Amino acid sequence: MTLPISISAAQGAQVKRPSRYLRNLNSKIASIPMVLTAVVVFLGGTIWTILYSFTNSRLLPRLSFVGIDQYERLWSTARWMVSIQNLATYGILSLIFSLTIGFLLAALMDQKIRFENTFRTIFLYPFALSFIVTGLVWQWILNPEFGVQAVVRSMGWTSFAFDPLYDSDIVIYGILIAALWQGTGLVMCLMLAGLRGIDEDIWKASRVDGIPMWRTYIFIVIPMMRPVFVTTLVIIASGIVRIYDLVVAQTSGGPGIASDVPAKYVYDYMFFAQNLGQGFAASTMMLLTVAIIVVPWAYLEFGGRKRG
Amino acid sequence: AQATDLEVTHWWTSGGEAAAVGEFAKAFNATGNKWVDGAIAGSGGTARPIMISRITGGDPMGATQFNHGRQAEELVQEGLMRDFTDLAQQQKWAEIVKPTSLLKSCTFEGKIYCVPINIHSWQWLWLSNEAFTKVGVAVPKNWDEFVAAAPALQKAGLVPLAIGGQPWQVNNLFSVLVISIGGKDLYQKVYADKDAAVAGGPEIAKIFKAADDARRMSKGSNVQDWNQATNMVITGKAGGQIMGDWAQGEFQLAGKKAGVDYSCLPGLGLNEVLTTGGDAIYFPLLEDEAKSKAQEVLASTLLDPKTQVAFNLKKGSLPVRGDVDLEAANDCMRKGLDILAKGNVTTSTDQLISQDTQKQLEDLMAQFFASPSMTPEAAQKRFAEVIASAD
Amino acid sequence: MPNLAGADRLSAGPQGKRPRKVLSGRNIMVYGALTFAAIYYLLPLYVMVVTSLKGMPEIRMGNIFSPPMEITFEPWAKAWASACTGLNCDGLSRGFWNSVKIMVPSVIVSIAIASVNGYALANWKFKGAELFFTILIIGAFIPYQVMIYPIVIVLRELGLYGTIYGLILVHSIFGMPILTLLFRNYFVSLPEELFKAARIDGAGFWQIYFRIMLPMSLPIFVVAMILQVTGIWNDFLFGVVFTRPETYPMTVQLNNIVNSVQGVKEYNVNMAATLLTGAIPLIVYFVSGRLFVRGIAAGAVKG
Amino acid sequence: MHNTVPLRSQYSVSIRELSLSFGAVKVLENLNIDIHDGEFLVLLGSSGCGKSTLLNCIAGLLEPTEGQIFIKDKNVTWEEPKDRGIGMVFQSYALYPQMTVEKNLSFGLRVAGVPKDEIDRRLTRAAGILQIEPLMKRKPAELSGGQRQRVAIGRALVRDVDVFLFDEPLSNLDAKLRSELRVEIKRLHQSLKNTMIYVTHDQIEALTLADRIAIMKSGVIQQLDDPVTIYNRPKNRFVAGFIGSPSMNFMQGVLAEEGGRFLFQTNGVSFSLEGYQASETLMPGRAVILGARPEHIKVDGDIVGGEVHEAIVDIEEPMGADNLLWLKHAGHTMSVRIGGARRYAPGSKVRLAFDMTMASLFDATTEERI
Amino acid sequence: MHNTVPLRSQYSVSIRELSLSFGAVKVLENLNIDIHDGEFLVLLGSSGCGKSTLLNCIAGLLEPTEGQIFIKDKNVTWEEPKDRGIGMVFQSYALYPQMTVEKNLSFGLRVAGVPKDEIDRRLTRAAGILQIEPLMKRKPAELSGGQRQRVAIGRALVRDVDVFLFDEPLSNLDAKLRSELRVEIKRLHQSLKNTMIYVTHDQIEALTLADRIAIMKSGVIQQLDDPVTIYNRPKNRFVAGFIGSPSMNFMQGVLAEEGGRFLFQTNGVSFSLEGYQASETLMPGRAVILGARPEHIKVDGDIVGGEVHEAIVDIEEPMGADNLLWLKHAGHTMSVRIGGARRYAPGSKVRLAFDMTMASLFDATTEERI
Ligand SMILES: Nc1ncnc2c1ncn2[C@@H]1O[C@H](COP(=O)(O)OP(=O)(O)OP(=O)(O)O)[C@@H](O)[C@H]1O
Ligand SMILES: Nc1ncnc2c1ncn2[C@@H]1O[C@H](COP(=O)(O)OP(=O)(O)OP(=O)(O)O)[C@@H](O)[C@H]1O
Ligand SMILES: [Mg+2]
Ligand SMILES: [Mg+2]
Repeated sequence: MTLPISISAAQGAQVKRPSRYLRNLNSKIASIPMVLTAVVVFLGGTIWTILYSFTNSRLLPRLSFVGIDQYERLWSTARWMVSIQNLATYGILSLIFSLTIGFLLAALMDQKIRFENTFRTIFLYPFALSFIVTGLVWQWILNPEFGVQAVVRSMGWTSFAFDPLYDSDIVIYGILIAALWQGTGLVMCLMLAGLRGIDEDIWKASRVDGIPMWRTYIFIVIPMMRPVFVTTLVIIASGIVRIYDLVVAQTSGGPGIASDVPAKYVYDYMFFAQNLGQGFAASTMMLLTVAIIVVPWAYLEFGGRKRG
Repeated sequence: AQATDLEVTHWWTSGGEAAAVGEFAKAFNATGNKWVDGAIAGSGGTARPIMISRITGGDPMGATQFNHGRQAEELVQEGLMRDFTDLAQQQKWAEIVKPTSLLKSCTFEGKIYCVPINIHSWQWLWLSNEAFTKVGVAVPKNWDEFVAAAPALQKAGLVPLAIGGQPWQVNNLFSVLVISIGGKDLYQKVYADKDAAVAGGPEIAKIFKAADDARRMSKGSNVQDWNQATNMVITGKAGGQIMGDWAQGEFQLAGKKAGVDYSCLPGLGLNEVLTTGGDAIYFPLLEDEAKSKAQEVLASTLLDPKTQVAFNLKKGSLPVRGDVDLEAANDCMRKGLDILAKGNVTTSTDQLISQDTQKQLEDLMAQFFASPSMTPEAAQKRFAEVIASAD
Repeated sequence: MPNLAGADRLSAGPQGKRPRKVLSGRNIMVYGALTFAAIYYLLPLYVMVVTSLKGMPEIRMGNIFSPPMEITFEPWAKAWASACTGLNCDGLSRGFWNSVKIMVPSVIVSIAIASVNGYALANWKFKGAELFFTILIIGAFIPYQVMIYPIVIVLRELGLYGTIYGLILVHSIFGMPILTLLFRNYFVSLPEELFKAARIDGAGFWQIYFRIMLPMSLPIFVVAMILQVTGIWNDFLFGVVFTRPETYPMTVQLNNIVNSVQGVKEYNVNMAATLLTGAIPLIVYFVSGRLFVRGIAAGAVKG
Repeated sequence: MHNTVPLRSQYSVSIRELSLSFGAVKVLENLNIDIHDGEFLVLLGSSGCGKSTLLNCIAGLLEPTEGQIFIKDKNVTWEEPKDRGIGMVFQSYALYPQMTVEKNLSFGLRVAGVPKDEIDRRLTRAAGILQIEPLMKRKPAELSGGQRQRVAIGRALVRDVDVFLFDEPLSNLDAKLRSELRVEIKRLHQSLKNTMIYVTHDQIEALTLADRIAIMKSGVIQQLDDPVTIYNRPKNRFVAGFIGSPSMNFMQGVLAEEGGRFLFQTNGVSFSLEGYQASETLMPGRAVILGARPEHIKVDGDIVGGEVHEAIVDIEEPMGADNLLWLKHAGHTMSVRIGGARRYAPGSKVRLAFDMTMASLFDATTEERI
Repeated sequence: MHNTVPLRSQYSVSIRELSLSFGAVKVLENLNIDIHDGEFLVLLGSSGCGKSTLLNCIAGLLEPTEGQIFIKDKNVTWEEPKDRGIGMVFQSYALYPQMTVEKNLSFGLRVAGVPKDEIDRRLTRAAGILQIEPLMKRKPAELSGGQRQRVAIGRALVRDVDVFLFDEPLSNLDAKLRSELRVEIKRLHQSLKNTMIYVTHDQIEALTLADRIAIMKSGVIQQLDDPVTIYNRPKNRFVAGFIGSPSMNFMQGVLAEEGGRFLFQTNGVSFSLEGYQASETLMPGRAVILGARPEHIKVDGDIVGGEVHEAIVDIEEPMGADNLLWLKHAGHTMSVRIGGARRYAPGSKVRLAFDMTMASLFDATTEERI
């Protein structure tokens, strides 16, 4: 093959590779809000928070460092430990229940049922309501003097006791009930979308193989829906870590500190106690938790795949 | 002066409180300016962060409520608050404000930054006469009688002691027990000197015993807000409540008569010493000339004798000036005024300990009162720890 | 060809559709479970509606589940027009319009920004874009309370604190992660060849966005709109921290009304106020729930 | 007539008056097919004609609206799929992605409670037949397309079924693999001798694999015959055009008679029909369509005799072994297949002759073979 | 050498030392291609070999890591796609779904600000060439596959470009439509005489359409030649095996010499290599691979002379016009193509002979043609 060397030498020398920074300039300009948000607000805010967690800032942030004092105090505070325990209990249960209930509902909805739209709307509408509203309604329903307990008692079963919001030992389940009411609709939606994405042939294959429906779900379909479960898990998990409004609206952390959660601890110490350093230390611990959950996921989700 | 809108933020949203604020607004509007009400519901805990955010965020309101004490300390240090020293000197606040400790908490490095507007004392036991009559027990004269009468109330299905779920209620209840049962010295040693040895000692142990009683007596009061608890007393569902003098406003609003429908025992009928906490209005530094002028007008209005009377009557608190005449004051208020006049007063915990320590104590007390399984001994041990590290 | 055996067998045995009982075990289980769940989900709404239509005496007497003996719209009127917080006794009415004024620009701006981001991320990748995006996603999980201080500082430095622009900015910032994720996933799922074809046709960044991508993205815009409308409408924290009393959104009014207890809690007024506050997002959901599900499937669930 | 004991027959699968509608849409209409024991039947048709629907009916995955299905003389119309003695291989293979090959093969058996050693025996046999022993511990994602296909067949194999159903099992593969696996399936059938029903829209697959082909169009079977008959004596114009690539050449014209010899006249040209075996008596003046496959038109050197016409080369498509000429003649374009080595430039003239013994003649209105 | 005035050349597209990597993965390696003005070049290769990547580089949709691209003697390596004078047709057609055909065609022109009447003129011309006038007001969803394809071509046509790029434009269509549109594209090229670069993995498309074919494997061009040369004289074993369906038969063996005649020996059998045109001198004892296409092995009646061997029929695959026999001989399985009418039963004996003039011989280690 003869190469017309003259072309490549002559013109190749002329045409310079344009600056990398100017290519796709518009997309870079368009991404400025995102970059700014990511860097200034989220990254900057996080670093700022971590930095000030090593200070003894009170009402206003001040750079007077005290080492890890705030953390030592944090981990020796009974209330923080209660918050962590509550978060763990609530988190694990709410993950289990919302995934299970969400999946069950989605599986039921996937049975080619009638009134699918109606049912879906019913399951989803609480998601439209704020936690404040959710908290209020459930506080009302669970109120022993007016709510379920009173109603059951008035029907004759006078020893019936169901007042989760006023019993330190089970108050977190009272919050769980409301949280599930509000959130499982979305989980159901995600699961339903996942179920609808399963190859129809898999169902047929399992029927031909004579595998009962529930086994197909457990051994074949659920494992296949792993990506959906992961996405859902991350969404639920982030909500769990952030839980605040609901607790405040339902119990204000009570009775006592029995239904306290980390976000409330952070808020209380930053603003009520006017001890920003302590609040920041607690936030940092929360951020750490979030990072442990999210970073591996984000890596899998966005780091691995590339597209040209 | 030109009419100017001045936004005043506060957390006075219960019935009595709102009525009292109305008096301020009325008086201020009468000066030709306009009171823009910035009420934030849900108690100081909810409201303060919003106020502070707005001040530090560069969108300050015209004036804002804080409690007497150290809540605004750092805002002042940062130079975000307006210095009223000149006005104070001109109007001789130092002479008219009584007790003087109130003005002291407004003072920072010799300058005055706030206007005290009322005195609140915590050490009151409110009793429902109706409840006691119903169970056929004489209305108690002091805490001990009250404790003794509790079983009778309980048997009748009543809650002896109404306590709301908010942590600050139980925390202050405890401090009331300290000063009323333990006395002023004990109170000083614990809250002012932060003496951990005393906090862990036998005297405080006694207080914790009393708190244990209170805890037992409060079983069944499934309410959150303080005024819901008060309402239980008003309606005779509960025997009594330990609450500050602002509870009075609720009784009044409900048309109840002191001494007839309800009784009040300052110092729980044991030690008649009152703390002088209360509210103050702070003025953020504003750029707008007209508004700054209006701030001065408001400051003067707040301290005006007539406003003081009108406000405090509705609020159920005591005026900050000794020279006003509270003819309309009722039975309970008079008791308070008398104690005040005798000088049986001391500083409130808000002024003695930081919000941080306050919060830790609240957490401890909230936990103690909500969990019957927590022994007084265990609680006292933690109490001593908090006091040891208090500031 | 047609064999005798066949003709014979035709008469034998089952034929056509298998008859199905309407009340088969399966149907009873499926519909039973669904109905049971539906009751659980509907119960609070029922309680809210019923309670809001009762008078206080009836509420005090007892059963929250019993229908009102005497329907009264008093609580609704009060919640809307005359419930008090402090000295303001105009109920939710003022908050409603404030909410609308806050929501409309915030929804538009936040969706506009996020959709452009998602588009840039999906089709115009540049070095580092993924990193920023990952940071953004992690940002979605930061508790808002933690960010209040930094945001206060940012807004103060920009001089936007307390203005509606500031609030729009805040909503855009906190809506950005999840919306950008949705839009990115959606645009990634569109055929890449369309984008290439448009580039060969000479269309630039914005031309492709406006003339090719936008017209194809209705479902995901609907999802984003629903999420933002409900999110912003329901927001309490930013609404209370970053506004002034005269611009308080409805949720703040709601909180004020609910928490300004005067004597006993007026549950009926509270419930009416709650329903009024939730009305807009509820209507949005009831009207466009179907699109929402479709859009979620397109934007959220991959793989 | 009212005999309820089914008669023994030689049929493995029989379909009787099967119809199926989705709502108002009729997808299958009144189908009757009998499939012999050990036969390899291919269902061939273009996309959407109802092939998969029919297969799913046989498998029991869809319920027919009307009609009956017999497998091994048993009426299975209302049976569950697993009780029909069928195994099915899907286009996407539908392997359970998170299970190893071994688990994939044995899952159905384990669920059915087959004893452990019996499972092992069957697995070993299937793995031996399909030569997938080394893959048993892998997951589907770690297999190539061909290997997956074998596992999918294996899943039917271990279940010891009478009838294998295949739904386009090769259409996801590339051309090379497709032709390899085609041979493999054929070999498998020769060794297993099971009844197999195979759905495809690829005519090469149909022609190479089938004992008989059923050509479907819009839910109706057009012709059911062995491949040679279908290729050489298509029953109607649709079948003729559908089978064969490049497609058969069609010319519209009329019949004429000239001295006892029948002629086909079109655009002023006439072709002698000598050698054509009509199934009915020909009538002059009847409007007809003449069809001739590209390899049945001879050009230049290949012409061994008969009537010779002249045409112009329009385009030439060299395809390696063959060369496809597109000729223009009498207003018709026709394709002619010649050896790969012989080349013509566009525009050049060629002589051509029809092999009428292999041609087809259809009525112009009914489009049925004459 | 340092001449800055570009030399006129006869090339329409030139690619110089082009490399492209995605991160650590090298997708294209050091490619050099020159494409003549008006040439129809087909890039052929199996999936994932980098064909689309190369095409995208030429179009400017991907940036090369190394090397340069010239179109019409202009270095366009860093130009925007729209400034390169290219038009591209995609596999999925990538028609803008929300625009009518008319809008689809004119979008590029409107973006470029071409005046209204000029747009109209060009639209009319393109619609005329492609015969899509009646479709102008429809949306893509209302078009058939073939119509969409034409609109996609039209989009390149209206832009008056020098070079057309096609990325597997037919692979989404069914076999029938594919063969029809293939002819249409060929005709279009003959009338427009533009340079066309066409990516496919279908060898029939490549063979029928191309002036020259570039066969790619893992980002490297294996052979770039006209179709006949590629088919008959493949440069290496990969090309030989890739082109042709059914695939060429390969036998591993060694060279031997016997009385001046060269022999190919395998499994104890030997074949005379008489007639084979080697490109280098043959050396006895060299390990080699003999390749013969199915149509170059003659059986029974077709044998015209030469050495005759005997084999057993394993399987027969009738494909309509042809019949493919799989024979077993000397431990090898080989496919042989015979006429469709001749049938053999499995197990029967046939005589076979190789056409050595058409065979290929490769070195066993380098796999290069000898
Ligand atoms: N669940 C359904 N509801 C309504 N119509 C359906 C349904 N399933 C299939 N159809 C229709 O029935 C017809 C036949 O479908 P079928 O899948 O049997 O076609 P096919 O011959 O297998 O085609 P392909 O080669 O594309 O797989 C199609 O027109 C299809 O649109
Ligand atoms: N954005 C990318 N990042 C990493 N690898 C890529 C990217 N795009 C393509 N590749 C890889 O480059 C190789 C060549 O891809 P390309 O799309 O050019 O193949 P192709 O020859 O067009 O195949 P096909 O026939 O399947 O279209 C493939 O192995 C592919 O996995
Ligand atoms: Mg199908
Ligand atoms: Mg490609």
